[in-house]
Amino acid sequence: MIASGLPAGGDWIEALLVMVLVTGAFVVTRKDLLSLVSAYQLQSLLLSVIAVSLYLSNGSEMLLYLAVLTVTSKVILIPYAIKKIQKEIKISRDIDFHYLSPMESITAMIFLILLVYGSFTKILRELSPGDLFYLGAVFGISLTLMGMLITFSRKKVITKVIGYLTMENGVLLFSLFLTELPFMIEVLVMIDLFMIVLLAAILSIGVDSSVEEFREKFNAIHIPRLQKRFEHLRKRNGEEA
Amino acid sequence: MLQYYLLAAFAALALTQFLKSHKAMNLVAIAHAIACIAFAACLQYSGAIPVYYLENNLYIDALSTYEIFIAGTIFLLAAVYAGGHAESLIKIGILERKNLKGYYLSFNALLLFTVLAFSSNNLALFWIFAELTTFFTAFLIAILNSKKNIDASLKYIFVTSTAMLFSFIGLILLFALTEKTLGTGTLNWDVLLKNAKTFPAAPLAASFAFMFLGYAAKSGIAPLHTSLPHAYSKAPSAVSAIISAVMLNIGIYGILRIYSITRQNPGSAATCSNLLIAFGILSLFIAAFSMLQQKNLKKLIAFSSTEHAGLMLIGIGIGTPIAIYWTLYHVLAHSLTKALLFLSAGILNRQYDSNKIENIKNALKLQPLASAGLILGSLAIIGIPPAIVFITKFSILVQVAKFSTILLIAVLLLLLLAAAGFALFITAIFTRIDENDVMRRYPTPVRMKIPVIILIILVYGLGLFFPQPLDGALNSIVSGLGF
Amino acid sequence: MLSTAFYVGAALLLLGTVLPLVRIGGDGVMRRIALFFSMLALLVFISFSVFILYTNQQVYLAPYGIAPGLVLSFRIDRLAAFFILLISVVALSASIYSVQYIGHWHGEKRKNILTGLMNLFIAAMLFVVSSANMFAFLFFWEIMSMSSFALVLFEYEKPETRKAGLFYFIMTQLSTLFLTAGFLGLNAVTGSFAIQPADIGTGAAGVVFLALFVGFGIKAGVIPFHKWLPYAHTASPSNISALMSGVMIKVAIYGLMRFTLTVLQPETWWGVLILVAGTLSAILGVIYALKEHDIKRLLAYHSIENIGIILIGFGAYIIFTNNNLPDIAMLCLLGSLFHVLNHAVFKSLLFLTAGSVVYRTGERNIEDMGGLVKRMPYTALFFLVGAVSISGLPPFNGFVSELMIFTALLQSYALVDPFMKVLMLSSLAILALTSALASACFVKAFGITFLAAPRSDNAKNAKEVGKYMLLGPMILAFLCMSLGIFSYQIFAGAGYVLPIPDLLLIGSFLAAAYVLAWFVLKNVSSSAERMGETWGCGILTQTGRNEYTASGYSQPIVRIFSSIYRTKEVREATYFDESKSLFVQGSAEIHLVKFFEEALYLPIARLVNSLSEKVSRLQNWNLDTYLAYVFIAAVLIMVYVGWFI
Amino acid sequence: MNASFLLYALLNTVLVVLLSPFYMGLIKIVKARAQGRRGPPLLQPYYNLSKLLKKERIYSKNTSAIMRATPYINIAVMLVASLCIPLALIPTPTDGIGNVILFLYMLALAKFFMALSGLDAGGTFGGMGSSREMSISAIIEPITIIAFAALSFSLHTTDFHQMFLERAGATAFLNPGLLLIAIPLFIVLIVETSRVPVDNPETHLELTMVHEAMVLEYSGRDLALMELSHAIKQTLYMAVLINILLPWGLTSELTVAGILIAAAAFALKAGLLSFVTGLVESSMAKMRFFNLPSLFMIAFFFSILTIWLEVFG
Repeated sequence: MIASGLPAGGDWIEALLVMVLVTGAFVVTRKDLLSLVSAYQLQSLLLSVIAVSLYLSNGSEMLLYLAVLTVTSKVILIPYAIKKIQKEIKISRDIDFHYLSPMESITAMIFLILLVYGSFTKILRELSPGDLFYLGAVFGISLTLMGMLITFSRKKVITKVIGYLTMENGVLLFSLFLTELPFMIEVLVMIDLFMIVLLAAILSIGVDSSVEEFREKFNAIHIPRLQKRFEHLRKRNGEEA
Repeated sequence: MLQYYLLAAFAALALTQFLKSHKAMNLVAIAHAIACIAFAACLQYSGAIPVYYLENNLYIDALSTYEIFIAGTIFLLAAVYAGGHAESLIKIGILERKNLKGYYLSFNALLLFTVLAFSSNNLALFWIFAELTTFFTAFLIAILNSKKNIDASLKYIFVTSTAMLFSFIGLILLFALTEKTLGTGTLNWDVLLKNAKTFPAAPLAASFAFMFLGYAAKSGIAPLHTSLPHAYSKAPSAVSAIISAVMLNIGIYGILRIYSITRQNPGSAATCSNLLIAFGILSLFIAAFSMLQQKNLKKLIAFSSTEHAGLMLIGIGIGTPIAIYWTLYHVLAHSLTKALLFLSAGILNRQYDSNKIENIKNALKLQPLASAGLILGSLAIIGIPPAIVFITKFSILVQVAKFSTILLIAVLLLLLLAAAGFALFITAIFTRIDENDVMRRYPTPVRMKIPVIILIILVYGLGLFFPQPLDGALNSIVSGLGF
Repeated sequence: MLSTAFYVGAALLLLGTVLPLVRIGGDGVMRRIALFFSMLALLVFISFSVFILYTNQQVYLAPYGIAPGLVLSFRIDRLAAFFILLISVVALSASIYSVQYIGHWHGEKRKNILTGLMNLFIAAMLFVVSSANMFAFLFFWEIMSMSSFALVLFEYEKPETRKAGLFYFIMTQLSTLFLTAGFLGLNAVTGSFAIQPADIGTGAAGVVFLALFVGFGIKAGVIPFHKWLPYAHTASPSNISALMSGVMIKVAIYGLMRFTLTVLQPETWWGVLILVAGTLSAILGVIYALKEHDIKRLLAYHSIENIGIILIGFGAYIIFTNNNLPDIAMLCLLGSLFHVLNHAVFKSLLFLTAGSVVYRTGERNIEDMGGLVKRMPYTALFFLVGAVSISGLPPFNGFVSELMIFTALLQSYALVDPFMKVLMLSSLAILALTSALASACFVKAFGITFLAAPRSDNAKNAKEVGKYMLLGPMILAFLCMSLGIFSYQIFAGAGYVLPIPDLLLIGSFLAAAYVLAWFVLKNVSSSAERMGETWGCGILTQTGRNEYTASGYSQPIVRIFSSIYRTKEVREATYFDESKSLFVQGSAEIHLVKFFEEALYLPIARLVNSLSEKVSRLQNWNLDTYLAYVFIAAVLIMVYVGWFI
Repeated sequence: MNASFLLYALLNTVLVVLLSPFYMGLIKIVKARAQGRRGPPLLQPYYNLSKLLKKERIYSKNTSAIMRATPYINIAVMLVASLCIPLALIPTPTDGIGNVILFLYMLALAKFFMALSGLDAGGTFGGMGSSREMSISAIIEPITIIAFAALSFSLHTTDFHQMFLERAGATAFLNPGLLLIAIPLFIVLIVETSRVPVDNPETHLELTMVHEAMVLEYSGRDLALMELSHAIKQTLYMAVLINILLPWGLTSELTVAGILIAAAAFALKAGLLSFVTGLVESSMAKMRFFNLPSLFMIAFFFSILTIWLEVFG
């Protein structure tokens, strides 16, 4: 159980929360894929630090396990997989923005946080034990929406994957501050997430590039199945042209 | 009982892993589906339901049995169909033989997780299984050799999964809510249903709204339906039938479960009902108008799924016991009819290697059975008697009329437009005659024909003869849900 | 006993539906058996309904629960029996006609499908009028609509058929929509589906009535919902046109009468609405018919006209009833009902004989016919009987029903409300105009089609049709005559002594005068005669090209009513120079503006289309957009959570 | 039906057949005199008929049975229609035989077949006449009906026999409403009997003829029948007008003297009406075909005026 009232080191946690949002904003604006992944890593790390801090303030062991789980999956495993795939598809930058430019996204974010704040006032007042938790929950939802912004404003699927992961971090943040789910559920969710992210990332190989790049890339990878798929694609394109 | 089924399912997965020939793998899939149906039938007739497993995390009641039974039936027909269909996909090179294993593994896994999802008591567990079905569905869509398939699969994953994350927010809210009011947090549906009256209304409604968003994506409710037309049209037809006839049910099932909770609480019932009806109307609207302009057969059928999901939402939203009763029957009606449409469309797809309106010619001569299936299926889905959908649609409309006249008129108008969309399309493809066309007849395998014939008989037979045992089952479901 | 008869008839008809479809590629034995079954069934239904009409009893049939709470049940009273009778009679002759008529399509499959669907169509119509509750009514109504839709699409290769079919589909679904709305609204208030007197408030009753009126109006082809009718009746095979025009639109009239009379308590303004709609349909129907040269479309427009006449009678009935004039009201209602029967008989007769003509000449345009009276004498005779009947001339049946309605309207001096009097008189004047125009139109239809010299080779080479295709119309022609001549006795037999002339007497006088004139002249005058050429101002031999054309024939009327036809001129010209003084070439066309299409149907269609285009654009193939929708949905949910909870 | 009705039928028919050609001739003479000509003998129509009966008939090769049957149908219809309109003796109303609508539609039946026979020969004139005749009859029909409706509004019956009975027994002969109806009835008479300004019975010029064009192909006894029918029709319409407006002498009693007086009175009044008709005809020019609706509107206006008088008065 999370003790009511402001935990010790509340300011510290507040600062961490702000930093989480900053990493989110970083993901929204950066074009360089590698730094996106790093930002995500940092964000996940910050989350686990928050979990540990919460543990320190109220001593629920579950939070500690959660921190460990987060570090292994989100700071190490998933970024590793993504980086590997990034290498394979040989693109390092996601230049295009759709619907929203980075500045517009940031502006939109400000309003969204306000919206979330307004929407959740009534509900969270009934549920959350204190101001800090309230803030954390609002930031969680806001981070989720920020992740959502990334998924639709960035062109490359791999960036979308990171957006999706950011969303998930938001959900995690929300749950950290509001309540604590059974650990088994958290593990299963993590496995789920991992599978889906992996599938999306693999599939993204097939779409994240122009036709010319596609040819080079797949010749380099020497994956026969992909090659064949490419042939098929070229045939299709030829037909359509 | 569940353990036997799980044993069968794992055996099926293992066997598929080791078997080499297509026929054998297909047989295993068929056997798995039969096991699933048998499982549901045993549950229903042994009187063992409701039953709990895994420390109350799994819970099978009449509704679960009903949904498992529908899923089993559709999977069985799809498996029989896939036997012929996959072979012909291999022949033209769109599916590789070595991917067959993956195809059947996912097929079995999909059924397994569908059954598990329907058996979950814990809503988080349900969420996880639902996400797993999304995963395997996406895999099945992507298994064909085409960039468009990857595209469609990605769309399906992203739209569904991002929406499902919001659902998880709802779950967390619900958990926090129970923690606050009951002392210990729980997501077990039966406990929630029992205690819903004591929950504060506002957070309950909020958690419902968030959970709804995810399941809406799963069941193709507008505006989260967008990935489905792509997914349906690119997936192998057996898979399309499954997505439309089973995956949609998972979403509707989830919504029904959580709605039944909010329904218990007088503070949240009305707001949630309004939300459902609003999204229902929106779905009907978007689907109906999209169908009018449709030039692609499978997309047309896909939009029709959105339309029917909208109708189901309205039925659930009205929330009288009779409305729920008929909505549940509509789930069955829709599944069967939609399966018929997709499986027939699959045969035409093999004939013309296209779903596009302009490529389909002389269909009545080349593929009489598929044409009959498509025409009868279309008539059935727009609710022409004596098809089963007519009965369910009519009965839902009766409840709508009692609820609100304006809603009735809106629903009727939109259903009319949807019907017009079907009529436009169907008349367009079947009246296209080209005497000089020299296209050879695609030799439809018997295994693809049998499911179509069975479905035609079911769709029209059930419209004329209501299976009496179902009456008791549906009534117990409705009362079990607390309506 | 009676219910057994109904079951036997129904079973035979359903067998007739299934049999040809069982051996769909078979050699036609099943088809003939099916047609035989349907004739047998219809004979059963005829005797069944005549018995009920005569004994004035009600028959209830055991209900069938199709699903919990939904029951198909039947009750046949006098009104239902009357409609069963007319459906059966027309269907019987259409079945007889079909024995040969169906033969002219290629492919056993198609012939079998046509036979099966036709029997289903007939069965559905019979069940609609027998239905005892609204669910059953709607159930069979939909089957009726869809089987007829399939039949309209029968010659699906032709683009015009496709268009007609689609149009028909949408209109028929629209009709079902309004009916469903009406029925469900009624059910929502009363909680029952039974077709029985329902006491619901005035306001609710008005709304329900409006919904039902529009629903049935669409199906009956009441202007402005009539547009599907000329298309659908033209596109379908002639035996089906006869059924659709002869009886299907009457089923809608049945529905209107059943629900306004049995279920609701009609108010005066309903009567006014029905009367005005009827008057409008009558006059516009016939005016549009006049300019048609397609014989089946011409007949289709006349169906609109006659539905109008029926509605005038029915509307007047409501008005007179509500003004406490039961005798005049009864005259109206009986006139209206009798016209339902008469129209069914003569319109099917006309469609069947027109079908024979089309069957032999391969033409539907009457400008390419002519001279058929010598080549197809019996068909011509039957068509003439139909033409005289539909023109409302004594002593045939059409005259009697029109006379009843006219007489009733002339008696509107008995009304108190001056507004009602004026309304009735306007209706009367327009009805008179309608019936005169109808006779002009049928002089044209018969004259141009059958008289004078052939206008094309197809017409020249036409032969008389076979005996079955004559027997079917013959029955109807006989009915046209006997229903007219014995009208007074028929009504008296049914217990209604009406202030109408005894046409048996008039008919005998006519026959006597004819014979007398002939006999006298034979004895007092020269009987010398000689054949010669038609006088043509010195042209020695006239050809078909010299004859008056159908367009020429209707030109004076078209010109007089030019404000109703509304023509539109389209001019195009190209010039050498920019100041447009040197003319290169150009064209000018005059089109008839299809008023209802341009003013009502197309704007709606365009609106729906543009909406649908906009909605379709939402689905733009782009994942980003889709995710943006999810985002918007999520934001909306947030707003909802903050705002409404 | 009884013996007295049969007697009435016989009397009325004989009267109408015998008198009708006379008025045709009378009008011709009046017109001729008005134009300063001598005109044909008074009995010329009778001579014409007997001449025609002796002539042979010529049929076009194109014609069918319609052509042959139409004259008999026409005369039969006219004879039966004459039963609706008692000229002098009003029978006790029976079987609704005096029904206004029956009368109108009997005439329409004749017109229908006449129009068909116009088309039968395949000549252009016949077709044109038939087309024009049907057009005119279509637009005059509502006028006629409204005029009769005005009658039935004034007299509260839809039966000619009853109307005449009422008029014969009426004390006030000059009813203002009925005076108004006289105008439309007169116009209907002009139109239905194909007279100037609607049609010109004297001419055989294709631009102007309507009725004559239809019967152009007839000859011999067929033509005789057609002309006789036409004459009867004229007499019947005149009788309607006369017996409504000037019912003096009309009797419903079956006495020889009464009948004789009534017949004489009718002959006289009809003569007077023929005289007026002739004068009107010779004082007018034929109207353009498409100007006719305006003439009809005048008739319509007066009928409606009568009805207004009844409805609001």
